[in-house]
Amino acid sequence: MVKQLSIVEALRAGIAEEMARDERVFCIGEDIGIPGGWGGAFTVTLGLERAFRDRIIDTPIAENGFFGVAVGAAILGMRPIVDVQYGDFLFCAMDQIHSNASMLRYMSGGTVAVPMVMRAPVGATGRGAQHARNVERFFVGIPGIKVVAPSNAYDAKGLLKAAVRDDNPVMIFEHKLLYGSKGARMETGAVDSSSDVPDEDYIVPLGTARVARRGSQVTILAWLLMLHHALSAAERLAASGVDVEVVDVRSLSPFDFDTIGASVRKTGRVVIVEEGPKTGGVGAELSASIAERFSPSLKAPIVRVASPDVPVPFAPVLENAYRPDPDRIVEGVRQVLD
Amino acid sequence: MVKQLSIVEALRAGIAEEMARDERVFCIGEDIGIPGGWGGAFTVTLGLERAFRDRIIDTPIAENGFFGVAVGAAILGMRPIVDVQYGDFLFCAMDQIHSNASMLRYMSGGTVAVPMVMRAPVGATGRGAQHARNVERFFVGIPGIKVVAPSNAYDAKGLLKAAVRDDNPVMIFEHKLLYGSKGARMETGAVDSSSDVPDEDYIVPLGTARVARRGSQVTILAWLLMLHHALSAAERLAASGVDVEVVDVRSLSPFDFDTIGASVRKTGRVVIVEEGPKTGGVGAELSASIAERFSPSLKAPIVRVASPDVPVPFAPVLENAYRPDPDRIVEGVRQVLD
Amino acid sequence: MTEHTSIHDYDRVFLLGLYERMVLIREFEERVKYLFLEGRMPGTIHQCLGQEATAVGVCSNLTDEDYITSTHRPHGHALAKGLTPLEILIELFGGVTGCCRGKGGSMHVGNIRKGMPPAIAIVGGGIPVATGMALALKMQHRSNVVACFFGDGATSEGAFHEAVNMAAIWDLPVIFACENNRYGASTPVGQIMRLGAEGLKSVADRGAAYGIPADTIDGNDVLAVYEAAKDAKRVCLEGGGPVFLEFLTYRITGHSRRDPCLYQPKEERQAALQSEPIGRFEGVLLQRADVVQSDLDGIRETVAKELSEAIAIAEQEPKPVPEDVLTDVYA
Amino acid sequence: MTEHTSIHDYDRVFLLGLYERMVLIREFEERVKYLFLEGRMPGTIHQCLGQEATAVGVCSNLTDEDYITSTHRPHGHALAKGLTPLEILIELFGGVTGCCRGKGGSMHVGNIRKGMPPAIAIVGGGIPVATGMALALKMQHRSNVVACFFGDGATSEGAFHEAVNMAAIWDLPVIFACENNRYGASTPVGQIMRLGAEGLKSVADRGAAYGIPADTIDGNDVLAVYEAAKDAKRVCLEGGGPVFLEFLTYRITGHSRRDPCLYQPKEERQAALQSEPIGRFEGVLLQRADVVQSDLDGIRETVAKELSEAIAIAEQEPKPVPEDVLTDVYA
Ligand SMILES: Cc1ncc(C[n+]2csc(CCOP(=O)(O)OP(=O)(O)O)c2C)c(N)n1
Ligand SMILES: Cc1ncc(C[n+]2csc(CCOP(=O)(O)OP(=O)(O)O)c2C)c(N)n1
Ligand SMILES: [Mg+2]
Ligand SMILES: [Mg+2]
Repeated sequence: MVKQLSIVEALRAGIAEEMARDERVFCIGEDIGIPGGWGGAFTVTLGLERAFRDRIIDTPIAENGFFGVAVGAAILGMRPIVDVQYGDFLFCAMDQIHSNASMLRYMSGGTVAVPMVMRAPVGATGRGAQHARNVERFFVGIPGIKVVAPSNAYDAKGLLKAAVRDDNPVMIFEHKLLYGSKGARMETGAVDSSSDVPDEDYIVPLGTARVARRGSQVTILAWLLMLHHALSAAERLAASGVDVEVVDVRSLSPFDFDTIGASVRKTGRVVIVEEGPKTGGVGAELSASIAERFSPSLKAPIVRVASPDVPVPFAPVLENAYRPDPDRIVEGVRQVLD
Repeated sequence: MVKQLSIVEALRAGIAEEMARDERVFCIGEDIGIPGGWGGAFTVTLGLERAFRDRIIDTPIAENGFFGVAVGAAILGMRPIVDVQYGDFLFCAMDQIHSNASMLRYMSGGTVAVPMVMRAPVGATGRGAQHARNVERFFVGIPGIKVVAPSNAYDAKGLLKAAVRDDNPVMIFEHKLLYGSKGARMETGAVDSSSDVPDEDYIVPLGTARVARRGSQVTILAWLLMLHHALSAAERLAASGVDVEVVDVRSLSPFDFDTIGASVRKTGRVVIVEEGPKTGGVGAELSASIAERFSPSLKAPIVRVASPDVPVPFAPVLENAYRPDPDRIVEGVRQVLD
Repeated sequence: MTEHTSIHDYDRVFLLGLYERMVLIREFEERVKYLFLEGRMPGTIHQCLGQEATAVGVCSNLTDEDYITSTHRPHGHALAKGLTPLEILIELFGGVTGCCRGKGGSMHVGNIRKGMPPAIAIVGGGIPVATGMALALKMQHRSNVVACFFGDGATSEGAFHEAVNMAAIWDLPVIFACENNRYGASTPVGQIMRLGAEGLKSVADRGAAYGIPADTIDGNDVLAVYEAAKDAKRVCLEGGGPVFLEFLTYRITGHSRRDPCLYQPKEERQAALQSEPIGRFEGVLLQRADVVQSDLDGIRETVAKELSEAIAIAEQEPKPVPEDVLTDVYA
Repeated sequence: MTEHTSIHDYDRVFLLGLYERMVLIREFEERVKYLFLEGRMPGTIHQCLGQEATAVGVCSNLTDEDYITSTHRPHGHALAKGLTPLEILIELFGGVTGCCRGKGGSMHVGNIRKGMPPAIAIVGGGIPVATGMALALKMQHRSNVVACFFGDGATSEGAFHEAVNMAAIWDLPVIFACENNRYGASTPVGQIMRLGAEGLKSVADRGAAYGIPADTIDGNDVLAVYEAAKDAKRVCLEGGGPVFLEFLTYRITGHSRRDPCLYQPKEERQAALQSEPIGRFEGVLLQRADVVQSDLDGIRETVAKELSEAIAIAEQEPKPVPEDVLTDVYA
């Protein structure tokens, strides 16, 4: 059976299925299972406490603490799914993530494993600077951690399941405007990312990108919200005769250079789209790596479309100037075609 | 008058002079001014408490706390110099640095300023994974923060003074193997980075790179310890007839693309050398930016010489395999010349 | 009412000033909620209805040269500290003449010229900053204090622990003003600390861990808050600071946005509505011969009018232009 | 000596076992210091001379299925938990057969198969991890505990606060074993908390902030440590955990490397040398009719011999090859 689900619904189903399948799996975070509450900031775990009271652990507001708790539980064989209400708060937990989660295996000479999943919503959404940052860049390239960023419900569920079953720390970035949260937790400016999701068990392997739209002249690389904007831009460009391939990078660590490379070799022109300041972004690594690996195929310098190098502003007019949109992506494609 | 000073001595003199010049300047950190102690982990502030008892503040072990304290003090007009014993511990303070130090000015619409200096030693030095990381990458590209990384005593003092006088948060990365700490705090494997330092007041402007060696065929970009290894590699290459220009990047945020660009335009070949995992490093941004800005001048794909994507190992043989050395830089240059 | 002082001991103008400020906050929050639900105001909001007495009681002790720090729920603190409704409203509408030029928004309102840096919405994140501001005041030999507002939930953050300890060892002039509204978001305070157990009877008992004076106050009694903060300020100015004050109160609105508060038991909510600070203060005020209902009604009307005018202006204020996104990053 | 128990109540073999283990740690550290100063051992070291009784007293209560977490100063904890001197020595020499295959080094020794994950050298960083390990034990319905070692200095870290609070509210089986050696690096403990002031008389008083049992113990009295940890373990296994134990002790060596300890007052050092745990325990042991000096000498000799052999082997063990740098990153 197949159902049309939002990302929130798909994640919720995925978590419930993994918890049912494996009793080592548990959720930990703030406000995730309070009766009468919201199931986390974006309703992902809503109601799960009814089926799994002992395995939905509501914490005090203490991110470094409960990320460390998850590390400790993982070392002893549990499989925590850690929920942080906003990706911004990962900075509070940065020490536990970098110093312990990512490195303990190496420090132990391969005798300790830290199988934990971390889930963090990102994206600028009218909340001002401290609930808005795209923090992917801070986790891509931390050895020992894997990073994924699903743009649709099918991927969200499949990547979540793969993450739970992986023996390493896996960070899942989710975008607030893609959740499809409903009711009181609905987001202004949300973009539909629902998709057909089978009832049967499946995973989307970590480390794989996906060609979201086939094309021949330019490759756009994007993930999360920007993937949707890239697809809109591609539509628009198609109307004016430009044939764009869009790759959903999806796995930010490791990158899937097979899929990315195949596209780059075909088109020879690359636009990388990223929400978040351009300098030091994930796009920098993508750009540098692609240049290293596929230079002979490149027909033009790689173009990065990203936010300006500023914090996230509040006023809608400023936030819109901050967040790349289809217009700016179209512009980027035109530039790479020049 | 000019004296030959180590980086530690130059920093110490610079701090003392700035404190004497401006009573708003104070130092804060762990073990920085304990009588009979060490003047911080690497003796930079040794003895300063005798002249400035009220302005050398020894803290509890509470990095997030005292970075936040520095932010608050800076908001009200003080000019804190915050000392963290190892750059690795910046992760503990990451929230205060990113959410507050870097963004408060923007969030306030330009009405608040946060003039603070942060000093952090980096580099792999036989201490194992948690006292070793090159964390520059985490701060390059945080809007609102400036980042410098001096490779010699003259620059260390001049950049420190410029940082203290700047009205923004400035991070200074220092390398443990370059300090020239003496006595009990001497480092095995230290590299001489002492230089002639004038007694007279001077600054090295933030945002400027420096051509450390003139050459015509290849540009090597490096900073901190790697700058010294790059110079050794250049020597060696000169012996075999390869004429290398070495640029001490020195300012990691913002980059000095005038100086870097002039060199790239001249040589057309770039090797970026970085201590720290290759993926997601500062070199990624340098590579991407150079490709964007100077593509027409590039005669070959940019080469990055960096550490493998692993945590820092302990055993000397492994640490040496981790840290780029002149051999690997020579190899990188040969590759870019191919 | 505090135990020591009677309503009759206070100056009438002072009392009506407290009342007016509380009514201003309440009315401000009501209007903003409405504007938000109507979709006229962008973003998200965290409001302080029911908690007006803590903001007003504390800030009434502060001069223009004293400081506060605030949280994700800052409107009341800002108004109590003397920001105008207009500068805040413009900010909430995303106007370029707002107190943060439209760059901050609801969670970051502030005006350093009035003693309030942008509110810090990272729970606990403002506590080290407040401590540092107090350190500056002390190093600058200024006779001023910082009132640091935060919630019950924030006391679980490491930032709280680290900062209060530093304020304690350095005798810094900070009033740690903990607004215990019984919930951190949806989570009851009883669930995030081992209350009732050995030695821990209240949030204030945590103060003992830092060796500082700590007390639990009825936070819906504006005069009790005022007196406690007054004592605390005195201790601070005498060099004995910091002081930890736990104010018992209740949030009689959602945590944020359209939160229906289903996690708050009905009876608890009901009881809280009974003891909300403005109604209570009216009862006390009217015990005085020189305060009559029409005084209070007059104040409410004035406030309502002031707010209507401010909203009308604020909504029309110019918005930033897109290029403004690039300014104000560096000093 | 504890108040409740006399030296005569214990089993001789048990007592000599405690003694042997303390001597092993002392001798191990002496040898390592020498190897390090001679330049035969790479890296940096933090040693626990003078603190042997805390490690041994606590860990003597633990089975192979119990766990510990440790810090930048982990040699004693590791030896007390049952890691062999050889596997640690090889690690310190950077050998590939070391307990962390040469990837950890002194600050990260551990062996999860013996109940000790790599020591965590970020001050306070191991405390949440220990708490999570205890959470796992509880969720897995195992009757085991985690002993979490940390120093006086670590109690100022937010990680301490956040984790102890969570252990408290979830009744987790953790013994928070705080080794108060009076200094965090060079900084005296009296300088980093407001000791002596309202309610805060000792580091243990911080435990009250979390509503958990907390006590201050003579940490140089191995039997007092043993008894306190035994009680704590019982409380944990009965579901009443966690327990906070402050052990008063002293570091009679440098903080790290070649630290001359000039910040420790001479008299204080002198006094500490008088009350160091091994000499004290010898005096107590010799009160028993069935323990004579030659028993103790014999133990010392055996330990010395064992260590000499281990060092000889460890130094010769194969080192990793450069390619090993790439393995063990992911599971
Ligand atoms: C570090 C951090 N974690 C989580 C949040 C999300 N969050 C916002 S408010 C809040 C509850 C705060 O509770 P409390 O401190 O009691 O303040 P109150 O909301 O009750 O005023 C939470 C969890 C946050 N903003 N920052
Ligand atoms: C987060 C962090 N900050 C600072 C340090 C540097 N450092 C290493 S040990 C130490 C002192 C620790 O004191 P304490 O907890 O009392 O343990 P002790 O060394 O006395 O055993 C410091 C400051 C560190 N390793 N981690
Ligand atoms: Mg609250
Ligand atoms: Mg100590």
